[in-house]
Amino acid sequence: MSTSIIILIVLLVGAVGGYAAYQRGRQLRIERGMRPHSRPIYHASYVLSWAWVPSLLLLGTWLIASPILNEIQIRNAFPEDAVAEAGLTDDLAYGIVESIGVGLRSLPEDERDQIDEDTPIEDALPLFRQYGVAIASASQDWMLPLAIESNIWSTVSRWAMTIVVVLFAAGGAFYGYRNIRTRLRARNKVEKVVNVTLIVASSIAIMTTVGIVFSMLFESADFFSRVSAWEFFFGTTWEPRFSAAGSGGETGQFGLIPLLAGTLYIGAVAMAVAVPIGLFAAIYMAEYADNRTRSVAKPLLEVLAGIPTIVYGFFALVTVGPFFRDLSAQISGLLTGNYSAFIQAQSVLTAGCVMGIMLIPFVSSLSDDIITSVPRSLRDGSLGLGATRSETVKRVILPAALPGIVSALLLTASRAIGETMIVVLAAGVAANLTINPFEAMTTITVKIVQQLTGDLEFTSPQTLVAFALGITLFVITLCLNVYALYIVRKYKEQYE
Amino acid sequence: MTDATANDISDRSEATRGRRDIGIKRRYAAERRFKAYGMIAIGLGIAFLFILLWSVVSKGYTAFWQTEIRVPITFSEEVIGTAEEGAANQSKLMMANYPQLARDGLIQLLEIDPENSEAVSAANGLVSQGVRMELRDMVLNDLQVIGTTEDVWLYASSDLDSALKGSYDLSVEESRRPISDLQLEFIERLEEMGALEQNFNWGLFTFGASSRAETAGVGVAIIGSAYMMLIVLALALPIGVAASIYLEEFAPKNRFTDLIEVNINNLAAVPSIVFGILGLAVFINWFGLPRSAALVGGLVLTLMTLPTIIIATRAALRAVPPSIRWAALGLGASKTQTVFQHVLPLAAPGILTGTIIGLAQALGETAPLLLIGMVAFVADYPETPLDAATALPVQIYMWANEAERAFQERTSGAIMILLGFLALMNLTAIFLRRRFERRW
Amino acid sequence: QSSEAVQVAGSSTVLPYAQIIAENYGETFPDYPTPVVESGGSSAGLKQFCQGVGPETIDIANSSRQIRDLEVQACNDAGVNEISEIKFGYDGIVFASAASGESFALTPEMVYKAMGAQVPQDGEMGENSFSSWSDVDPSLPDQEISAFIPASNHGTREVFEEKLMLQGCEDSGAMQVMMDGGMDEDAVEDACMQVRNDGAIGEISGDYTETLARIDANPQAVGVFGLAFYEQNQDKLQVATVNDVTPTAEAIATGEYPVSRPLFFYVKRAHLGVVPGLQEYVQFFLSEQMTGEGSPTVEYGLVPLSADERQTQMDQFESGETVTVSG
Amino acid sequence: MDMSRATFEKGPAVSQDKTIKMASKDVTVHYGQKQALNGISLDIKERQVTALIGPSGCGKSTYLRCLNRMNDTIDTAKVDGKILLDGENIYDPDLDVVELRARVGMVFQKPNPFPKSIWENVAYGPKIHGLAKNKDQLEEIVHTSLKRAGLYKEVKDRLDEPGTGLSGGQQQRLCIARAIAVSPEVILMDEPCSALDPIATATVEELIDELKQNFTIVIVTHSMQQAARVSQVTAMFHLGDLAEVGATEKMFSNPDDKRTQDYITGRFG
Amino acid sequence: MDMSRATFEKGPAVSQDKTIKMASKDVTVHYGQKQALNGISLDIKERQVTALIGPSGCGKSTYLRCLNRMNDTIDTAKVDGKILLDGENIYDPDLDVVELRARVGMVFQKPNPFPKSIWENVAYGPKIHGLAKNKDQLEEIVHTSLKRAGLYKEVKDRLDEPGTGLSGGQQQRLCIARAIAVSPEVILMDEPCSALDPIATATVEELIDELKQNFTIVIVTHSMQQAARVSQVTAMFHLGDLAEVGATEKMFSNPDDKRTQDYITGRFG
Ligand SMILES: Nc1ncnc2c1ncn2[C@@H]1O[C@H](COP(=O)(O)OP(=O)(O)OP(=O)(O)O)[C@@H](O)[C@H]1O
Ligand SMILES: Nc1ncnc2c1ncn2[C@@H]1O[C@H](COP(=O)(O)OP(=O)(O)OP(=O)(O)O)[C@@H](O)[C@H]1O
Ligand SMILES: [Mg+2]
Ligand SMILES: [Mg+2]
Ligand SMILES: O=P([O-])([O-])[O-]
Repeated sequence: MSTSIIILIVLLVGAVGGYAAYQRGRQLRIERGMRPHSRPIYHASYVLSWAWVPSLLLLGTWLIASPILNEIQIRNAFPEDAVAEAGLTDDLAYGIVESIGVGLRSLPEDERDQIDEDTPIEDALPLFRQYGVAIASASQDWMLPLAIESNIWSTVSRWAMTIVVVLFAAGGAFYGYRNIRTRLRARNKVEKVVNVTLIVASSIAIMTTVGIVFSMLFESADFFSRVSAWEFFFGTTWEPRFSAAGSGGETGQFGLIPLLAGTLYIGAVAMAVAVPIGLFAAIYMAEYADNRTRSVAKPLLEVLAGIPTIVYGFFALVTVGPFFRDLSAQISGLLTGNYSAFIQAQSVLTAGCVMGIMLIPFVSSLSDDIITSVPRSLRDGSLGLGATRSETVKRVILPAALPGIVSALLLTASRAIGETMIVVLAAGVAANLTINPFEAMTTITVKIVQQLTGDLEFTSPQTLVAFALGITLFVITLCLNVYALYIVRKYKEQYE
Repeated sequence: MTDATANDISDRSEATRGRRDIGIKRRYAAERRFKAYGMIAIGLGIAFLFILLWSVVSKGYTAFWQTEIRVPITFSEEVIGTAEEGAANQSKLMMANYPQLARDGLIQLLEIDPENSEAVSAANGLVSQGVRMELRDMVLNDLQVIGTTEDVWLYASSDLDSALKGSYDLSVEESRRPISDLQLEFIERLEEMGALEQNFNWGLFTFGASSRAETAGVGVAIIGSAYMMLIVLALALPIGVAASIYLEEFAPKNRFTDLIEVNINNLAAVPSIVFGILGLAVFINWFGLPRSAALVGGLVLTLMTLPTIIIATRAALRAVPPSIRWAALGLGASKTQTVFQHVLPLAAPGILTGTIIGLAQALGETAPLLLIGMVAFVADYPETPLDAATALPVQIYMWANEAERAFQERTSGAIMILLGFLALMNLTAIFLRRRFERRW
Repeated sequence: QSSEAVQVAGSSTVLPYAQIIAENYGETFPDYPTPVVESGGSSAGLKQFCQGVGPETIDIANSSRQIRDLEVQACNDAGVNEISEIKFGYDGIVFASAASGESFALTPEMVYKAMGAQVPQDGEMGENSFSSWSDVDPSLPDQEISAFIPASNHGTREVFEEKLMLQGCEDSGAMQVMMDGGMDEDAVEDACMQVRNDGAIGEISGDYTETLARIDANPQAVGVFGLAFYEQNQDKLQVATVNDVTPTAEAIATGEYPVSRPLFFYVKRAHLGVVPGLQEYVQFFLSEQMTGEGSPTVEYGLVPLSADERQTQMDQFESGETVTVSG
Repeated sequence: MDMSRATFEKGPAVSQDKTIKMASKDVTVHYGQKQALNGISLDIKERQVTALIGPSGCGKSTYLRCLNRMNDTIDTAKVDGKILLDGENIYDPDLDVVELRARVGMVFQKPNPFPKSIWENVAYGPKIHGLAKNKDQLEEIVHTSLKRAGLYKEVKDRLDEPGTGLSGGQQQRLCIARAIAVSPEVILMDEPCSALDPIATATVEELIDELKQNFTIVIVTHSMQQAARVSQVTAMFHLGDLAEVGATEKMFSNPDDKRTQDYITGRFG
Repeated sequence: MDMSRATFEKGPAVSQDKTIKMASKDVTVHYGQKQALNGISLDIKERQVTALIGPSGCGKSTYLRCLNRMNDTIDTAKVDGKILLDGENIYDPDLDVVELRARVGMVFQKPNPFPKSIWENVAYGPKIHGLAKNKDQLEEIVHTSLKRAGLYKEVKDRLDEPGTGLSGGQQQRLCIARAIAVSPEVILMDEPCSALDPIATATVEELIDELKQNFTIVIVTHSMQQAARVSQVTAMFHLGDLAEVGATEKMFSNPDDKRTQDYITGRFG
């Protein structure tokens, strides 16, 4: 029986149990004449939870465990020398066995019956092909019985699973139903289930973090075993060399500082563009604009967040960068008579500005929502004292909305740090260390992507450094976030 | 007392003199400035948007038209074999030399000497290499066409198409452009005959990836993106909202929840490609999910979008005044009921914003897909989320890197399609926001 | 089911060719699904290739450089023991400038002098102070030096450094000056490959489209392109000669034009016979029809192997020759 | 007329035999560092009205909020001591606060209607507690509650308009209607008539009189007259202490405590 | 004692010679479709206290909010008619609301302290209007305002704690302090004593008495006694109409209007 049907049955059992519980719950009230602790709907949900949760958990476990067990079993049954003889690895041999299994299952009943353990594989292959299953030519006679065995195992396992799961569902429903009585705190139990679900949801963030750290840890360790951490963290030159090209095995220099400086600098310029524009736009939409303007302007601005960054990148490259360059040439021409550009076509300024445009909606939309939800009584209080709207906004509403706005800003800053394409096209990839915003710099993220997708040997420090950069960036932003949390805590204002 | 007249009052308007100075002029100036800043900010934002849109649309609108040539095709039995043979042996039909049919048709149409190999290859360069598929499908659909002659609209080659659309500088010497003088002459002749037409380019929406611009489309990418967006929406929204509710409403305020909070904020700052690394390590290498699959892409984007949704949702939840919670709790609503029935609806606009921004970001993201094999040439339509697929931004990225001119307009065309998707999402959001927004 | 399609990953330089082949393969072999060709860089492709053997791993890695020993080692450690290396053509690397501007006739020496960080002046090494091409050599146009070269993560950069900078360093006598100055050989090579860092040279980590866009925005500049890319954009670009040789497919194939690199793909032999259609894909790739003279890939800009060479590659593949760690 | 005497005659005598519905023992409350209640022990008898009086900021609302554990929702608040409802400690971890709050309803000092329609505001409680078997019954509950709170006439045509668009007094009555719609056993009212005109006040006082037949009521009020009119027991708070508690009659005529005396006479003198 | 008489003796006689500070002519207000005020014409004399009374929901707050154009902030509200302040039409487009509101201050029905410290709450108005020349003066204003509102003693040690952490009555006094800190010419008070105990009420009433020496005060109250005690003129609203207006003394002893009569006697009878 297919998994979806099993799930359907479980759902049905739960639904029936839930319905019965619902009726029982209503009955209770009539019988006892006193109000039960929980409403019938909670009795229903209670039974539903009992029917669904254990059985579906079991189903999931089974679905994961059964193929693994099957695989172990089949692999153990491999004739050892035969595998080696055929020049296959265990993995490949198992892959073929699996696809033979698939082939067998896709045959119609009567044709399948003709194949048994002794059928030579050559005879079976054309059949499989006829039914659209291409099987490797490296398949061997001994694989067929294993495939049959594997198929049997999975069939049996499936039936067993079906029965057990459905029993679990029914049992759960029954148990839940029997528990129903006036004093049963069904609501609390159901809410506990909800609560656990919520906890599980929030733990995904933790698991993601763990996953990220682990998926980069080994490579980073590998990197640090080849390049000294001191040089990496405090080096001021970024100049990895090709390990092969005549550099005498030199790997070049991996100084983090120029990248870090570039990241912070470009991010800061981007924030300097996005925050004022976004915040003022949000304030205008929330406090001044009529509803029509707002309902048009807001989604329009949100489109800015969805334009692929490559578009921004080319916009910077083709339009903004040359514009700044020519502008600077004009300015210096007017001032000094020497028409040479002091802004490079690729510069921190260009990247920051263009990225800032992309980030506008992150500030504007989120802040707008938060400002809108500040209760009107606060506005009235301030306006009633004779404050102008702008004074009200600046002195009452923004402070009240501050925690939310800070969250929005943090999110914006985070995006600024994580952006690649715009920086590549607008500020370039040269890792300079400068304080001149008119020159090119680059960011950590750019280098992560670049080192990871280049032509460099993948075992070399040049590639591995991407992982080290990833972890480092992770830790740096972590510190910044801890600091931000501390600041927000300090200035929190709670209304009402 | 109400009989006091207005005159009475105006007589004493002197009293208004010598009023206290509360810096009204200055404050009003500040007010006007402030308001102007707001308008400027919105104006700037929208202006940027339109500049960007303009830069895309002006380059890309031509992608929605495709030149076709009407060629009389003789489905000659010599070339493709008889209908009976074809019915018996499909593979012969499949492998037949269909381009020759097109070539012969062109020779006939343009009245070229078949011996003049230069002219023949010039003529041949006018139609797409995709004719093989186009004609083969015709034959396979209906074996009866074999042996007949029919006028067929064939896709013009991308060089012809681009030349007609003016993307090539035709003033440069012949050897420096992909379209020769002879071909230009042919084009003129075809136009005179009315055998050249520009039609709406449905193929752009339906074709999969192709190395030939004229048969390249975002079909596979749209499917891939749609799968991924559905997965992201189905996972990230509920998980994100659930996590936010827990953290904001239920979680005890302690070190551990601080840790989660910082953690989530931090995840937002993780470069998207790192999520690709994670996806590769966890979903592909560990769970053994297939490469290039929309499912994996969706999962990776889900993880990437979660922080955005959580941060927005938490901010929205926090902004709901506590008196609403007290009111519900005081009536004997449980915490869960309070949150789900009162707080959440009031926070809905904020949640929606987070979702839209998160989805928009996910819809436009390429980098994380790079490592899980979705930046790929995929010609076949995916049937399930487990099949190989690409995504719209990926297709854009790949086309942007193509050398051929025809791909450049298609890049912009694909961006327009992506923005269309985005607009659709935003419209939904506007509609939902209207329903939820409430000031009190 | 496309899960059984041949899975290819790797170099973005090879991608257009692999794409053409995959598409034609799909049309020619309707029994097999069209191969999936991932882009993402040679190194990323090889890394995936060396992940292991089995259904979730890729079958072919495209690469714009030869696999390195350490990588072969890593492959072997992961159980990927039998790898066939197949060279299928060359990628010509050319200098090109805006079609509207002056034309360039370069030599490695000029390139080195214009772009090197340190250049010899009066027998002394000093900061590169040339600001105009005509300062470097009077035969060159009198315009500001501005060039876009591949960033250091690109294989092309390596070729550029070896074939032009190093060569130019030697030709210009800079190498000699430095040797005389008592530097050891490695240090000299390093110094030779160092490009100036004063804004005259822009590094491109993206694709040639980016280079083209930059030249569009700054018509004075010279950029490094692949031959194929240049050929598709001849109306906008004009190519520079190197040592008076105009880069063409023939000149590159014969080795007359010095700056080129071979293109490869690597086949996981363990998957032969396991992944349906893999063998056919390789054969199809090396067929006259696909990578021979006049084939679509060559039309696109591939510098093809000679028929003999292609046959050798084919034979090596059929005979099961594999890559081993050298030395 | 002499207010105090007039009303005492009207109020029924305190019946000493009533059972204790809620009892608090040594309840102290801290808001962060600040102590707001210093060990309050007070019994609240069944089916009668207990009035809490005392100067502003003395802890009346705080005490009231302890009785249905609304202080739980204030992060900084810390409650110690014991409060019994029908002999059960309501601060017992096993106790279900939700059930408690359904049994001990509350009308807040500041009216806080939901930003929903008037109808929904009142129907919410009955809905979540499943008090109505069907739509009609629910309708019935909503209407009766609004009527008893004296709001029905004013809003009957606009039941689907937002509750937040009502006048201050209307909002207050809406909150009263909302609270009684759940029919809690104990009703805590924090200045339910503060925004009400005399007529509406009279309606609410009648309501209280009527409710006390079946329910237990604790009311915070600043109006001595109101305390005198509706309550049987009065507790006087002062700076976080329970200054005095006793039969309303006695409290207003002959208080033991100096502070009560001052407070009451401060008003009348 | 007889409340009504007692207070009337206390209130000073209405002096007919006072100038008119604010005058409204045919003021009507609609909230969306609903009409809340039906053409109110009322003069408010300088340096005296005008009390607005009337049953809940009759439009008192609405009228009050018209006087300093707080209704502007409600999207659905539409005000017609004319309101003059010192002879100027305050709904004149040329007039600026900010100055108007600085001159006509308001204390809202529901206390709405800012989520800032107590000190900041009071200092807010003077700061934005630049009323204090220096820090000391500001400090001075804050302290005096708090003292006059009768809150100072309770909060003097916690001026830097949030105003939202105060008890209901404390918040109300904070809002009064905040309003008088700006020293407006006219002060509108919407039930300023609703959450106050008698002592605090007395303080506020004293404050009003004192303020009326220099300022004009309009107060909405539900307490007849309070109206009688503090006001010189009383206006009775009913269902959006101005039922009657007159000297407080007369209103409470011998009202002309049937509705006024009913309302007043409904309370005392
Ligand atoms: N924002 C609003 N939207 C719609 N109707 C409103 C709004 N504010 C008040 N009303 C209605 O207008 C009428 C007058 O309200 P107002 O607040 O002026 O009454 P009030 O006299 O102050 O009453 P109370 O003494 O209860 O505060 C009432 O019927 C009320 O429901
Ligand atoms: N959330 C809070 N945080 C800090 N202090 C508080 C909080 N709530 C109340 N307080 C303080 O606790 C004391 C008692 O407050 P409570 O609200 O119980 O007074 P009350 O007797 O109800 O006064 P009122 O009659 O003015 O409403 C007051 O001093 C008040 O400032
Ligand atoms: Mg209180
Ligand atoms: Mg009111
Ligand atoms: O993508 P490449 O490895 O060829 O640069």
